[in-house]
Amino acid sequence: MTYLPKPKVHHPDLPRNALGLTRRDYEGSLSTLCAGCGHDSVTAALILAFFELDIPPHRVAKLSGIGCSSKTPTYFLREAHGFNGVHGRMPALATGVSAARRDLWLVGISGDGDSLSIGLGQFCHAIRRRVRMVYILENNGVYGLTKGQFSASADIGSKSKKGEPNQQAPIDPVLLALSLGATFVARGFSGDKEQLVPILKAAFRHHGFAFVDVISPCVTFNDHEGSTKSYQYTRDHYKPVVHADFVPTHQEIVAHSEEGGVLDIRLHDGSVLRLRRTERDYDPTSRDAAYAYVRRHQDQGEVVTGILYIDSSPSEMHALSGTVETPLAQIPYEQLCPGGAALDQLMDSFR
Amino acid sequence: MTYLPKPKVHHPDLPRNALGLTRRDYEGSLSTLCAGCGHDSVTAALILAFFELDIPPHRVAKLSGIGCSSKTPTYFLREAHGFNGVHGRMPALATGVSAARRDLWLVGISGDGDSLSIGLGQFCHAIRRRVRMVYILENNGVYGLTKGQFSASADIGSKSKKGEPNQQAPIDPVLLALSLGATFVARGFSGDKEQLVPILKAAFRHHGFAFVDVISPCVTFNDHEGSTKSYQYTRDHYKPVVHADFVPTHQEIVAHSEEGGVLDIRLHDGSVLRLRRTERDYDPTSRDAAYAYVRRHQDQGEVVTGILYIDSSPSEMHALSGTVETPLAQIPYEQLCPGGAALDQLMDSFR
Amino acid sequence: MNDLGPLSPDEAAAAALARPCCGGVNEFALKIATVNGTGSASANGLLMQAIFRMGIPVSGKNVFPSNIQGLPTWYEIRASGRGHTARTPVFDLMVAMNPATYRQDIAEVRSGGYVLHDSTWPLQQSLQRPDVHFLGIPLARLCAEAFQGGRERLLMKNIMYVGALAALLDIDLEVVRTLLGEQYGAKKGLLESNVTALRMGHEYALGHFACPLPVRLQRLSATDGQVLMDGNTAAALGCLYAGATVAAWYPITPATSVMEAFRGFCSRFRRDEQGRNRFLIVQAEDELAAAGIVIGAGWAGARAFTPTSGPGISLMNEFIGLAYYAEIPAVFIDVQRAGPSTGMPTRTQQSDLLLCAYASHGDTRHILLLPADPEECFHFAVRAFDLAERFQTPVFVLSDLDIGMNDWMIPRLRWDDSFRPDRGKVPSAEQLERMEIFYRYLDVDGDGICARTLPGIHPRGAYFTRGSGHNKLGGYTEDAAEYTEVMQRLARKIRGAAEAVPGPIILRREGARASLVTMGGCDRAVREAIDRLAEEGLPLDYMRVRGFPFGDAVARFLAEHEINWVVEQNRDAQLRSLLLLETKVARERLRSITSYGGLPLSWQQVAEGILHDGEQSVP
Amino acid sequence: MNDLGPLSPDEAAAAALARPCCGGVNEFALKIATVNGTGSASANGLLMQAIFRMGIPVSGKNVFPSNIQGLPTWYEIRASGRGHTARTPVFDLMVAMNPATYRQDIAEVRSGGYVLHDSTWPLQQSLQRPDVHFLGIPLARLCAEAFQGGRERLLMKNIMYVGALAALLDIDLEVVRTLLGEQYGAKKGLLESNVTALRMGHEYALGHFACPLPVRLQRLSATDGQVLMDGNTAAALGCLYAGATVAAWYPITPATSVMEAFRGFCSRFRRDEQGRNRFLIVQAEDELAAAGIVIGAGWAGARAFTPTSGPGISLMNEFIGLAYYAEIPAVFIDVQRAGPSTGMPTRTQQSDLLLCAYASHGDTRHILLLPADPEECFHFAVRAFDLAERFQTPVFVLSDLDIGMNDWMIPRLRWDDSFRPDRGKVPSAEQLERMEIFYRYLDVDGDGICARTLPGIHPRGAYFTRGSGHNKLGGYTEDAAEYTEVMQRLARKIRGAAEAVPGPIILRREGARASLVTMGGCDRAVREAIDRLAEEGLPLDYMRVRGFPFGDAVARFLAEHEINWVVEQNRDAQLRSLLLLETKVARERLRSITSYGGLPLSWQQVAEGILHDGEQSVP
Ligand SMILES: Cc1ncc(C[n+]2csc(CCOP(=O)(O)OP(=O)(O)O)c2C)c(N)n1
Ligand SMILES: Cc1ncc(C[n+]2csc(CCOP(=O)(O)OP(=O)(O)O)c2C)c(N)n1
Ligand code: SF4
Ligand code: SF4
Ligand SMILES: [Mg+2]
Ligand SMILES: [Mg+2]
Repeated sequence: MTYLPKPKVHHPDLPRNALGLTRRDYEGSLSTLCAGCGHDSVTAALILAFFELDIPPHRVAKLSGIGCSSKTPTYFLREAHGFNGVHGRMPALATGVSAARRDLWLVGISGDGDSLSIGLGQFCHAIRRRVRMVYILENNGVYGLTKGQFSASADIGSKSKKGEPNQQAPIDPVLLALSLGATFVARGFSGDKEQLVPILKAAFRHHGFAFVDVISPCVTFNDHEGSTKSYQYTRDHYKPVVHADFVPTHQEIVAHSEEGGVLDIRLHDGSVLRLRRTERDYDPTSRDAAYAYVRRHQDQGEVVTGILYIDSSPSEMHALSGTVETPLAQIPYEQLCPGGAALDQLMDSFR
Repeated sequence: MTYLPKPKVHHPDLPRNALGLTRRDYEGSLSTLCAGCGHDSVTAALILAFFELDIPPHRVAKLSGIGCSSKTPTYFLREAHGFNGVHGRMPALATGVSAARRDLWLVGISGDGDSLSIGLGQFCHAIRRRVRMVYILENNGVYGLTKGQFSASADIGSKSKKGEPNQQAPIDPVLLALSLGATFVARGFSGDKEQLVPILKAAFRHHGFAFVDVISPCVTFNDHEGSTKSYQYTRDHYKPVVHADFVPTHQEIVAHSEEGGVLDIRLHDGSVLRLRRTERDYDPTSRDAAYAYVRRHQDQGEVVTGILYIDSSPSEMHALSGTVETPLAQIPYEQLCPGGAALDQLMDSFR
Repeated sequence: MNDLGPLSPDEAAAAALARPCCGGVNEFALKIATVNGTGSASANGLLMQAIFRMGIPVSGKNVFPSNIQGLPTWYEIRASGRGHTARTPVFDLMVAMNPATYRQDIAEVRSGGYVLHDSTWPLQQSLQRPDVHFLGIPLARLCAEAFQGGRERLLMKNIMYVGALAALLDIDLEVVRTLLGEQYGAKKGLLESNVTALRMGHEYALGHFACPLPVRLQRLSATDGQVLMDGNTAAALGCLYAGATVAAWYPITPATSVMEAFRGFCSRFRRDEQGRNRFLIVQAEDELAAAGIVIGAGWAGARAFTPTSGPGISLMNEFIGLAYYAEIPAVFIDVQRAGPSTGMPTRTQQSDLLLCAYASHGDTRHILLLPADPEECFHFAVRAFDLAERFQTPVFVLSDLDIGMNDWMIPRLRWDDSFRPDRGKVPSAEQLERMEIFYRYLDVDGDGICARTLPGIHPRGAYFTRGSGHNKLGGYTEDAAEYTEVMQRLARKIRGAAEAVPGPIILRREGARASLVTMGGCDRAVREAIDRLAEEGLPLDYMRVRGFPFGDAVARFLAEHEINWVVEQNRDAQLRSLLLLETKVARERLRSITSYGGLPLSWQQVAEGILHDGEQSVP
Repeated sequence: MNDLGPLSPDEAAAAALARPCCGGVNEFALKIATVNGTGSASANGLLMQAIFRMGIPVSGKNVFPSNIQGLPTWYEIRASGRGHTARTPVFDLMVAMNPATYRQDIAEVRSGGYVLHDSTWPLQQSLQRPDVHFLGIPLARLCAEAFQGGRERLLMKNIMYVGALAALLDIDLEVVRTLLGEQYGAKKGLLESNVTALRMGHEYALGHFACPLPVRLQRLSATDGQVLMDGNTAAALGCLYAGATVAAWYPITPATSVMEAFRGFCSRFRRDEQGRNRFLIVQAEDELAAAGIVIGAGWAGARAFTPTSGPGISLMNEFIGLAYYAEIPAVFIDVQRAGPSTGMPTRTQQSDLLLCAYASHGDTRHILLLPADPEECFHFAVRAFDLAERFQTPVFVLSDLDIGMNDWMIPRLRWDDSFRPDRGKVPSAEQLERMEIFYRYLDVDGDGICARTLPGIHPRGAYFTRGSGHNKLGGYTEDAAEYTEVMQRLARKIRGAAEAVPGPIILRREGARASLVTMGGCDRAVREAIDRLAEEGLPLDYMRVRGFPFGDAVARFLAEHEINWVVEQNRDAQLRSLLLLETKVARERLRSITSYGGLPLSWQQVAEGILHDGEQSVP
């Protein structure tokens, strides 16, 4: 049976963005996830972020691996190309897409199984390569689609539905990304759209690899008591440290005003990201401070969220490689082929 | 052509260890690496460590991936089983060997290409699983065997032999291991056997996953000026912070004497590891302090070495899994098969 | 087409297909259409088990979506006093519980059949069919009246239709009640609601319909000595009995339940007095690692296995080649699903055959075992470890989703306590002590199999294992002759396994000059097809291959028949290809019948294959 | 064995093999035995190039160890005025520079041949052979006298033996000097030492031996219009000319130099005015990632490729299946080496054929191109991109170490400036704007190929790409009929490629009733065998398949011959298997000749194959 596309109904009263589109224009097919699944909230946040950023849907490429989380690209941006690849290998596909089409907005959706188990190497190397993309890890501590095994992000002692405690140390993707020198590292919670949407908007404005870990509970297999990835647990241990407001290019701002914990960061495209810190001395521009802070609070069982680290003028893959501005896939063949005369000349050096 | 085994000549004057063996008894075939290759020094250090630890050669299993580094298990312990697997997958093989034979000493040898590129996921997960083994990464910043491409541990700006600078951020295996909660993290230098042998001895005594990153220059492809993994560069930026002495079980010691930077750590088997710190307040028992220290000095271009972090009573895979003491491969079949009667009884529940 | 009986094959096939088939007493099929995540699975299982307990052969096929909750799902039950338990696509009764699929479900009932539906809301006019009986029960309303809370109401609807079916099909209510008791024993409240719902459904049906229907049950004793079991559970039991101690895996549908079952059995049968485990299960980070762990453990002397499915096998390719070339035992249980790529993870197929036979780059060739049902899953799992250790090589057990995840009726599994594992040529410390020198890859007795030492046993046993070129002494080599010598021995060794793998099952019919050849889970449908075609006057022989490399018996059988229709569940006729390559049979004798839509095979598909023979072109 | 000519095949083969072959003017082979890492490679290349510049067809085979420094390495040069440039195992002259392999090297010279060695130290008595001429030159001593420093002395020894060989073989010293000038042009000092060493070797030989030897050279003009090039360089050039912009790889012998060459060409020809790159090369973290990057780039509309070897293909299996099923163009250049597993990384083989043809789990089938030499590496690389985009599927170019890393004499590569890439059915924004609705997997014209849109072009082109079940509209499906329909179209699509891949090369001989069938780098040895056997009165036809799926011409050719010996470099007769499976040829017509020790094929091995036909058993 074929999944039904969500009917595209036009509500004349819905607000429109700069492109004249409504939020509905950023939606996709109906979700087939479990009712209440955290991933659906991430989808909703993404739809809002795209809408508010005035991004033309078809200028986005949506990629994912395999898993419940990786199904979500079908649920937003029906007018964008989507690619549901193989398990854990979205980063490689994204690298290829970025290589070919540096002009597209790229969003990759993954799960904790997808990114931290089978795809761990690819995840780390996409960070290293600085592929320009927004990388979202919908983190629920389990393998949802294969029915509830612990993932590599499950905390020690977190209990399975049957009550067995997990024994292995978790991989915290935020710490990992910081360790590997990622230039934008954030964590959100699918239960807090107020925080998540601005994070996503900032991530899309980041001219590099923007990593967003989203705690996104699995209501079916990991939302029970004893789980450290449940809605309840996350709410109880939630520690937002940095809230973000996005100030578009054209708006007047006072750069780097530091009052009241506010920190303004000028981004690559000239726009400004205004960060409001709940802890005044938290420095989201220091990789080491961010790492130490997250570690410290992790040991206290807290889930630190917000834009935790940002390097506002990073270099990305194309800059590092010195590629032309024209997307490689769109260079006319005439500019690619050296031609017969050149070949003939070249032949002389093979005698 | 077949590689020739090193002739086993007996020198009557060579010192003997508690097993009555000489160092020669810990050797293997003649090395086929380039003259001066750092890896050969690591081999030499390993031979000494095994000799001094009085380990019966045939009670060791030596595993490796593929690369010049991964060839080295042939060059020591000719009386031990060796396994030169596939590229980047030694950790999985080691996990299997450990699962089957928890009674063996396990040493895994890898390279920076082997562990940080193709094998990155496996390396990280072996740490997570806490496989009891000594994991040695012979780190030269290049792919030696495939002739000199940058590896993932090459520093930004480090130059290839042809003079091209590396553009991508390095993966520092020490930081990575610390991030992932490894319980023994050390770094050595193949040019400093005085430091390396005690590190290796301590690693073998560690009852868990002991990670030893060894800067091991590739004389053929990465020992030139401009390389940050050359002998010269490493010597110039060398920063040993912790020296180790190993105090066997039977020797009297003053536990945790802290004078003169000395720190005694009692190991799982009752023996004591005496750490002499060059920086008095360096705390090798604090994962976060170690991380911060290494990061700070990394930014200053320094290569911090020594036993950088140790958790002296870790749990390892078998403890976490609650396995019996008898190696699984050696349990008699009679204890494994529930027998016909049990099966018959079981059948009743399938009606 | 040849003339092989009173009727030509296509005539016979056409006649069989044309024969009106409608169910009757102890011969019918029903299908239950629900939504996944609503608890219908256990109700459906209950129904099937009840029929089984009444002594009537039965099978159940779960047709479920690749998601967790909220999508259409189906369960097909076939009861057959004659013992035909293959899937049948002809349904006498449809339990249509999912409005989202009403149209398709109602269309699927045979003419004259029945549709049981929830009449709380009226059925749309356009869904009506004049040739079908609609049996409406206001399930939702009844549940709303009798039970509290959304979840319980949802769950009890399922039990209620079970109750109604019990009345309609004349299922012994006592049997169902007993089953419920066994299931909910301790949980009194639950048991009570279930029994209530069951009774309500039963009474409603009795009160409103002419019960029982012409399609119905009557006690038999045809299930004595039988059990209902799925192949993954059976395979896990096989691994347990074989003495496997190390298991590594990465979750993947439909192989996941092999490890779940293994873990369950180990917790029960593999704990010592202090509660410590005589097993170790590693949930690996991916399939590459799982394969590596199994190979590492096998190298070190443990019996080790990994269950996986197609994508996993693809990922394990490199490691499989290592195990082949370095000669390390390893057992791979491939519970096949519909490929290629992610394909249809919850649909069945037999399409990894060629991949497994020749997995990995370079010249390789692997031992395959092809179980047809859970019974063989059990025995072949045991055999796989023996073969892996005896031949020091990877062995693949090729099961599939249908065998692995559906409950099959099989004889009670039996165990011969005199069984001792064949650990192959592994010299002990004492034997090594007595040897002058040991060479790992020296074939001293000409069977292509060399002695293999385990680490840590004796210094003299030490050798260096490598996936790179080596000579017969175990030394590294790049010499053409030395390399070739080892490669030739390897070919000889694997050829030698042909007579050690389970031989084909051959069934002969008087006068047959053609045959149906098949493998694995096609077995029951093909045998049913043979019965049906025989009834039309077309006698066909039957061969089911059960292992690879093929033994002589396989080749001989093929040569004896003018036509061998090879029936299999993949697009590219992979079994036919393997037979063509690996026996000397003439191409013309091999015809192909394939069905690969992902549902278990039915005899009708076999008959249609014969009917349309020649139209299907094998690529 | 059949009687196909005046002599039976085995008699003809025996006669050919028995014919005394010793070199003469412009017909001889020499082998240089040295130690790797000592600089002999460039000296050996110099020698070969000099012969080439003298107008005499020549080939060089580098037989090197899988390590970096200090192990034995060989270089074989064959000069053949008649144009036979396959490897020959008969050496007229051995330059024995490595005492560690003296014994084996000296043993390899044909009776009556020559051994050039360093006589600084006396040759062990036991190494002497009465039937061979020993030519001793005190190379080490001469170098020690003439040069300073260990490294220079080591290097100059090589040039010195080149000088001596120039005298012995009558190589024009001027040619060598010119070559040195081209090589060291700017580096005056180096040039000087080289010329000195060259002269010293030359003079010593002239002064001490009867120069030239009977095996020697004489200027010809048989290399006009030819170049010396290795296949990896040629493949890289092909990728450049095809317009590939994205390349991803993981280093692996013997494929590494494809990317090195590609990078070099791109730096030269693919920079814009500001020096920015019109290409992007990603050194991936492994082969899985390399495949993914290529597939991602192909999906997004770039021409992308990855060069690799066997282990890489094994690792790419999962991704290959995705590209097949989701229909994404991708080019894989597999420079094959000896498997299985790590195997012999520096030896050649053709053993990835079956793996590539059917790579990945589930039903898959891939387009293969089988170049025989660097010229075809160039053209087939270009063709691979056209086929990949036209058929929207992975395409494999199966080269090997011999073709890829050795220099071959081939005609100058030419380029037709009117060439425009075939990008396949990719609707533009304008076309999409005019469409009412777009469906990704709808076959509107019956060729099995559907329109493919690129991301970011037009909202109407949007579709969802997935490796899971999908129907012809591009929607997700688990429906048997919908799934099957797409799978059937895929089979049809790939079948359609049979006539689009390069057709076989067929050469006929008067009266031939049997043939030699081969692929890839076996070409020259097989053609030499045909010449030699024809001389003995056995006419044989020749077919070299160049693409898969096989077109009609392949099947027709096989059917025309009573015997087709399939000559290939792998153990399991993989090409023969593929022919058996994928054409309708009768099994009996296909015989097998295999050679898989890792060295390039020689005509003698072909003749021996015919002689011993029937003894080799195909598994
Ligand atoms: C190669 C491979 N192995 C295994 C699977 C089975 N599989 C599908 S999704 C999944 C895990 C998904 O977990 P996660 O990424 O955390 O996503 P979630 O469902 O929790 O959102 C697995 C193991 C697969 N599809 N492919
Ligand atoms: C699957 C696979 N890909 C590629 C290779 C080729 N290869 C052999 S060694 C190596 C890199 C070795 O680098 P490293 O691990 O750093 O070892 P080193 O030689 O520097 O000691 C590569 C890429 C291989 N053997 N297998
Ligand atoms: S199983 Fe968990 S992760 Fe998957 S859809 Fe349901 S709630 Fe979400
Ligand atoms: S190439 Fe480098 S790493 Fe390899 S043996 Fe030589 S010096 Fe060592
Ligand atoms: Mg998850
Ligand atoms: Mg290295």
